[in-house]
Amino acid sequence: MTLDTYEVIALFAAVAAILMLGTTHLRLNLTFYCLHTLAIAAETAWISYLSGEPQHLIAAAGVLVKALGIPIFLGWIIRKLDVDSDVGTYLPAPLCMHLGIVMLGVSYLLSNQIPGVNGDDATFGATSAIGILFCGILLMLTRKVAISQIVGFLVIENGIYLFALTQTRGMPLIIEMGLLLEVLVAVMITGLLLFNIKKSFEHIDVTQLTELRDQ
Amino acid sequence: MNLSPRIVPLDSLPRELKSAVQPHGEWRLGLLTSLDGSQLITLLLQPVTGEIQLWESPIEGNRYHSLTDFGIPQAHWFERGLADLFGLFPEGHPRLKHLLMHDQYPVNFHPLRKTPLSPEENPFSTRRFPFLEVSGEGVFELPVGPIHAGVIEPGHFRFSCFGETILNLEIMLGWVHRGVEKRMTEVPWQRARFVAEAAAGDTVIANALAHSIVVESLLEVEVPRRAQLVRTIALELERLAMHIIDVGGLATDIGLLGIAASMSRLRGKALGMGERLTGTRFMKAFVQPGGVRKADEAALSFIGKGVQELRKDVPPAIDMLFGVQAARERMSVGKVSHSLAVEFGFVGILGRGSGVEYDARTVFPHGAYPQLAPKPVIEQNGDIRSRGKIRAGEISSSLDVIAAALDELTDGPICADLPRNLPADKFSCAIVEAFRGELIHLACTDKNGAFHRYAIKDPSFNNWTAISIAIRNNLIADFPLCNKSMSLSYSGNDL
Amino acid sequence: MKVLIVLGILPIVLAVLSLLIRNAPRLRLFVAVMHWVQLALSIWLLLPLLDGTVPAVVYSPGLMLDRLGAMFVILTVFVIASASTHAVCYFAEEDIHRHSEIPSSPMRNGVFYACLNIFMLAMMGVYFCDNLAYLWMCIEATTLSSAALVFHDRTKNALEATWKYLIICSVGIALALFGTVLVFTSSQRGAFPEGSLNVSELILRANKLDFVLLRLGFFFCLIGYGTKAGIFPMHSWLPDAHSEAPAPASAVLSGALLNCALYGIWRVYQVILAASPHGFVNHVVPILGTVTVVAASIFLVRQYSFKRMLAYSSIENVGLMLVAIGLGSGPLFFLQAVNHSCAKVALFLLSGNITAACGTKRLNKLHGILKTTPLWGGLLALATFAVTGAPPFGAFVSETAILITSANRNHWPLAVLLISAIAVSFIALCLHIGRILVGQAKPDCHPFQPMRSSIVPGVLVVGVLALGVLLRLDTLVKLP
Amino acid sequence: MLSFAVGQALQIVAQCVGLVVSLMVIPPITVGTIRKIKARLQNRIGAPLFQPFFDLRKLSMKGETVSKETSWLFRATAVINLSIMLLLACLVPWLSFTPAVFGCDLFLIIYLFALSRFFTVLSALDSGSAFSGFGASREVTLALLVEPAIVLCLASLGVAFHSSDLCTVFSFTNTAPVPWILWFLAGSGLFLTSLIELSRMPVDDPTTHLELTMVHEAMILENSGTNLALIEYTHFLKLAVLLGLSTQCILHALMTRGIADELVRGVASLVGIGILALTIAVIESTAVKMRWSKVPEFIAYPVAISLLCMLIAVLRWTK
Repeated sequence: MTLDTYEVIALFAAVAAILMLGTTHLRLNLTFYCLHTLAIAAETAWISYLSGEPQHLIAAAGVLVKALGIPIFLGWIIRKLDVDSDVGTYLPAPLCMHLGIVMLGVSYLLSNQIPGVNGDDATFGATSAIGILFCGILLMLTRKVAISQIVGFLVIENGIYLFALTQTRGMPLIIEMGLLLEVLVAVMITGLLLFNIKKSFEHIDVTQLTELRDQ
Repeated sequence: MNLSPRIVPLDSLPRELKSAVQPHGEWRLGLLTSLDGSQLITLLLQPVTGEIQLWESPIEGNRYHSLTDFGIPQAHWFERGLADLFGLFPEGHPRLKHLLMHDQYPVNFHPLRKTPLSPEENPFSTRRFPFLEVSGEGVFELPVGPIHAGVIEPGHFRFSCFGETILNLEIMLGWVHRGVEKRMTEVPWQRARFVAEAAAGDTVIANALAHSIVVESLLEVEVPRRAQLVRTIALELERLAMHIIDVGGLATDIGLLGIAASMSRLRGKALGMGERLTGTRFMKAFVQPGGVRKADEAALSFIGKGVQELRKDVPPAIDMLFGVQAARERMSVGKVSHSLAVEFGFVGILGRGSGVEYDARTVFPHGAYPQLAPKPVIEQNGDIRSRGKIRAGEISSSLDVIAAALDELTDGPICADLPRNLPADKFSCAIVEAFRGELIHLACTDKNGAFHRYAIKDPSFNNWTAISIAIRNNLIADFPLCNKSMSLSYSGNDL
Repeated sequence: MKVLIVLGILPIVLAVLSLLIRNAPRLRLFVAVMHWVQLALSIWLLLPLLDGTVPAVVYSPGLMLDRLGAMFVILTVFVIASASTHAVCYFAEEDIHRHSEIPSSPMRNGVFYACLNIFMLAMMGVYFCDNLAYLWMCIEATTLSSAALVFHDRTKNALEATWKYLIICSVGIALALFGTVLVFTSSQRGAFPEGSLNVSELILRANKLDFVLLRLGFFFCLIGYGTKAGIFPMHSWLPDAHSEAPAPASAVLSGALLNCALYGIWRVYQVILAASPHGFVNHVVPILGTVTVVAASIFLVRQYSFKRMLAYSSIENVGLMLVAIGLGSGPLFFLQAVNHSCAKVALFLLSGNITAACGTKRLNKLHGILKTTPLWGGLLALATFAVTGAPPFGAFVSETAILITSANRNHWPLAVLLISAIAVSFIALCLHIGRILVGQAKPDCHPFQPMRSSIVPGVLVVGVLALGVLLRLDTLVKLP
Repeated sequence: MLSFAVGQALQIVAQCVGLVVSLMVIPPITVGTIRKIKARLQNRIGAPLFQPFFDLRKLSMKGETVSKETSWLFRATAVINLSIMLLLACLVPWLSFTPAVFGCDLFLIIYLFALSRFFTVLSALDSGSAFSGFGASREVTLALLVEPAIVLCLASLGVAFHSSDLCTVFSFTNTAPVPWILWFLAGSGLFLTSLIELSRMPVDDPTTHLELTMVHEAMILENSGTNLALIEYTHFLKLAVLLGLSTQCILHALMTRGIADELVRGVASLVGIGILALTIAVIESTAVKMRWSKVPEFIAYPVAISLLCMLIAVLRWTK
């Protein structure tokens, strides 16, 4: 009845993602993101140790870049733009966090429904991965500041990566590297776009982007 | 600055005043008072060009139509003061309550009135303070003070709250009314400066300086340059020390005790410089009519060194305070809008925090001003943070001014000789930028050459209204921080 | 492998050169010429595939090209070459009369062309991918590289459009990645202990895959790539991006990018078709396509902006192509794509001319084009007919073929819905375009180089006409 | 046989003596430590470590002023609360070396905490001062939000062990395989809740003198003399117990197998409390006191953590 270590690490990543939902403070958000991604890097390394495939270590290093590089980059943007907390959320942050926990429960049920996910009993690996996915979606849906949307996207990405990590036996390394590169480029581009948004709209509140619609 | 009053009939006073003062005109209401209860004296200041006008409107009896009611909110507290001190009652004043003298004084006692008032002429039969009652389900009153948990001056606050939200705040002051203005006319003018200094214990230099300027201009004495510069240094030292501790107060209230501790230490340093210069930490008995009491070279070079040290030590602590995100969030309340600041004539930090570009140092001559005057620090937001930022900005500009004054300092006499007697029947006034804002002293001599009336307007007198407005609809727990950001003086108001 | 290198090297070199050449007009001309060279090169290299002598070429594990893919590659390069040719005179005009307050600079021009070439490379890459993960990467790369094209005007609206484009498409694509991972998982649970993402291998052992996971994966891929393709209700980014991008970029987005995304769906769909030829999934795709066509036709009725209207017309065509995919017919899918691409590129290029000349995109402010420039007006009318599927043009043939095929497959309700939706959109488009064409000539309309700026649209319209005349309907309907 | 019984009796006596000494010494020293570290972090020398003892002595020697508006409850509360807290301190395994005499049901613990809060609030209302009422209202609001967090944190551990007896849960010898993440989450959840329970930053500032912002201090404004001394000591005790409980959780998270040696356990518990005291001091020197309207956002964190604990425990152990 014990939890495997890899499940515990995955669960830790999910917990960090859920805690991320609870704050509108962008810097704290990034800190939680960093913790969350570090946990995923640790998970990668641990699985590489378990499976004895050293190539995963490279992937772990890649995730480490994501865990450290992206928060630093986004932190730099936050400082430059002088925006440090979300202007408002569609759902109060605490409620959102508790919803995230409910989602973790839901994803446990879901991962039980998906057949063929390691045996008859859902592992916490799949549960955490889907839970993280939900957290990312919640983050993107409920926040108004552009940076939170980028972070939400990254969390979704991490959830998918964790799913691939725990549910498949080794995605080819080149694919993982390709995904990582895409994500980094996407963050760079959106990050740079933020400066333009700040310049044109005087804030990075994306609810102001309503000029274009039918009628 | 010597003045001669222009007679403005009481009938036309409201109209003329309204068209002159902000926001309709360009002037601000400096003082609204009386000499002995048989006239209204209006002092008008031009905040850009530095012109000053004095209007005199004789009154028959003890009633006049309220100027506040006429749409001049700047006159609001002045009229309450007039009713208390002179028994001059404004008719139609929206909220006429006593200001300075609480209910243990006899109802018909008006200390500055020369001819006693008969009870029929007094519209009030009691000095009870009728607090504004806010009613409704769930609304309750929270009385605070006059004795507070911390060691501060007495003032009674009456909060009408709905849950944690403040619906209305009424302030009852006057607990430290000492009769300063009356005492000023009773002591010989040579000793009046000690009374003037005591008007507000933390604004010693500014009060002494204003008093000195009043006396000097009555006597038409030229103050030596060295004395002017030393006065400037003393004034800025006072500003420095008080701003530092006020910023520290903000840090204390939001719980950043480390920063608060550093600010206390730095303020001690500034006070130490003052002590070295004057002999007392709050610089009492230093500025005197004609010049200053002493100007020790060693003390001045000590100040030079101290300024260098403060320049190094103060900014990091302040940056830390304003850099903490949660602190920014806490300091984003207590807004005073620009229009409100203009309408009520808020001065000093409060006005400049709301975008009012008025700094008496740039306009009215006192000390080495306006030559040495720094560029006023202006913020637009009007919240606690912008007031804090202005203090931070003024700390550094004060340091610059002190350094500049020290550079310019040359040898020379530090005090001019004064004639023995004041001239008869003359008006004189002085406007000084104390650390809280514009401080006004107005003196009028009688035919014997003694002070007939000596009026002091502390900056807090204008600004007390702001706190009740700024805190409305905010949380109770934010009140102390908001209060600290304005740092109003009780004794300066009560006099 | 050599083929890949030869095809890939030119866009990369061009992208680098674009950033280095500071002379904007010369760069534009040079790139346009080189794109035609690239087209010739592609046709020459892929000739064995195109003429059917070789069914498919495997370049390396995970990289493979079949005949359909080869034809799409040619189409993509052709669209880009046409757009960049037209861009020479379009941008020359824009340099002189800019409506936006931001001045054009060689740097911005360079970035545009660099991104255009990387975009081309990514889009060509899509068709070479046999591996679903590579496919995912290429499609994500198209999003990232085309962001700069949409943002080219640097206006507030362009910024908003770019932001929405990036965020919505990235999230969509993230879902597609999840789908891809699920497909990989299904392969590991079933046929391949090592796991595989190569479509060719998956098709071969389709019946051994874990079907539930595969189906889940397919749905995620459908939603993900569908977002990119602008399938209703995930289409919201598409009108914004198409209307705010400069005309040549809109033309490329509409004429080439949508095909890429649909091709992604096509690849995954092939696997699921192989795994369960008569499953429930086979109905979902045509239904989704029909819904998209119907929704787009409704949106088309109430339009205020010229380019947004064209964008909705693209969504309608995407729906038709999705129906073709759902019917499992590659040729129909390609044919609809060719007709739509050529006609829509012509339309977008013309719309660029007209909006640049009149300084507005609002439909109610545009009128009398026939009077100011009869050439543009005439071409606009013809291209509109071409894109809506009026008789002599190619789209008529392909749309009819789709309708007949779906009727043959007992999708009667869909066919009826499709016919009515196509009719509605035909009327709507013709009405809107008709209002632009007739009426008083606009006094503040300054048409530029009517002849030169009509060459590319003219050629394209003629091409579509030729396709319509040459294609024989009965052979098409008999296709698998 | 006899010698064994004697040995056991001696051990129990030793444990009891240890407990009594701990109850008297640890709470004030913990508070003293926090104050000292805070002072050092502010570049002050600070009061000596034993200052809380001196304070208690000073207070108990002072005369007492009681408002004539109050009833017997006002004075009785201090004694009642002290008894409740002493009982709690004897029951709860907040130190590894307390004698497990009665067994300790987690719901009993929670109700005892609630009872003590009930009396505090009642006495605050009884005093009739505006601030006390204010403080009481705030305290009840906080309690309402925080209570579920404590319950869930402890209950999730109970679920994991299939026992509601905290002495079983924190026995150090039970090898029920509870993953470290559950211990860790429960520990951090308890620690965050105790920050709120104990009126520490960032919800309440224990050093403030601003009556309008206080919570706990506002409630006891009217108390003085011996009465205040008792209240203060009760508060110290509560602090020590709650910190001790969090320490035990973290210790269990850190250890991989049961610790047999009593001495090591005891020292580890004490060191753990010290480290948490240090953490509190660091938090209080760096954190900003939150706006009252933002407090629920902070409380959401312990609640979320406790919910997670419960979720993990329920999913794992209720099959």
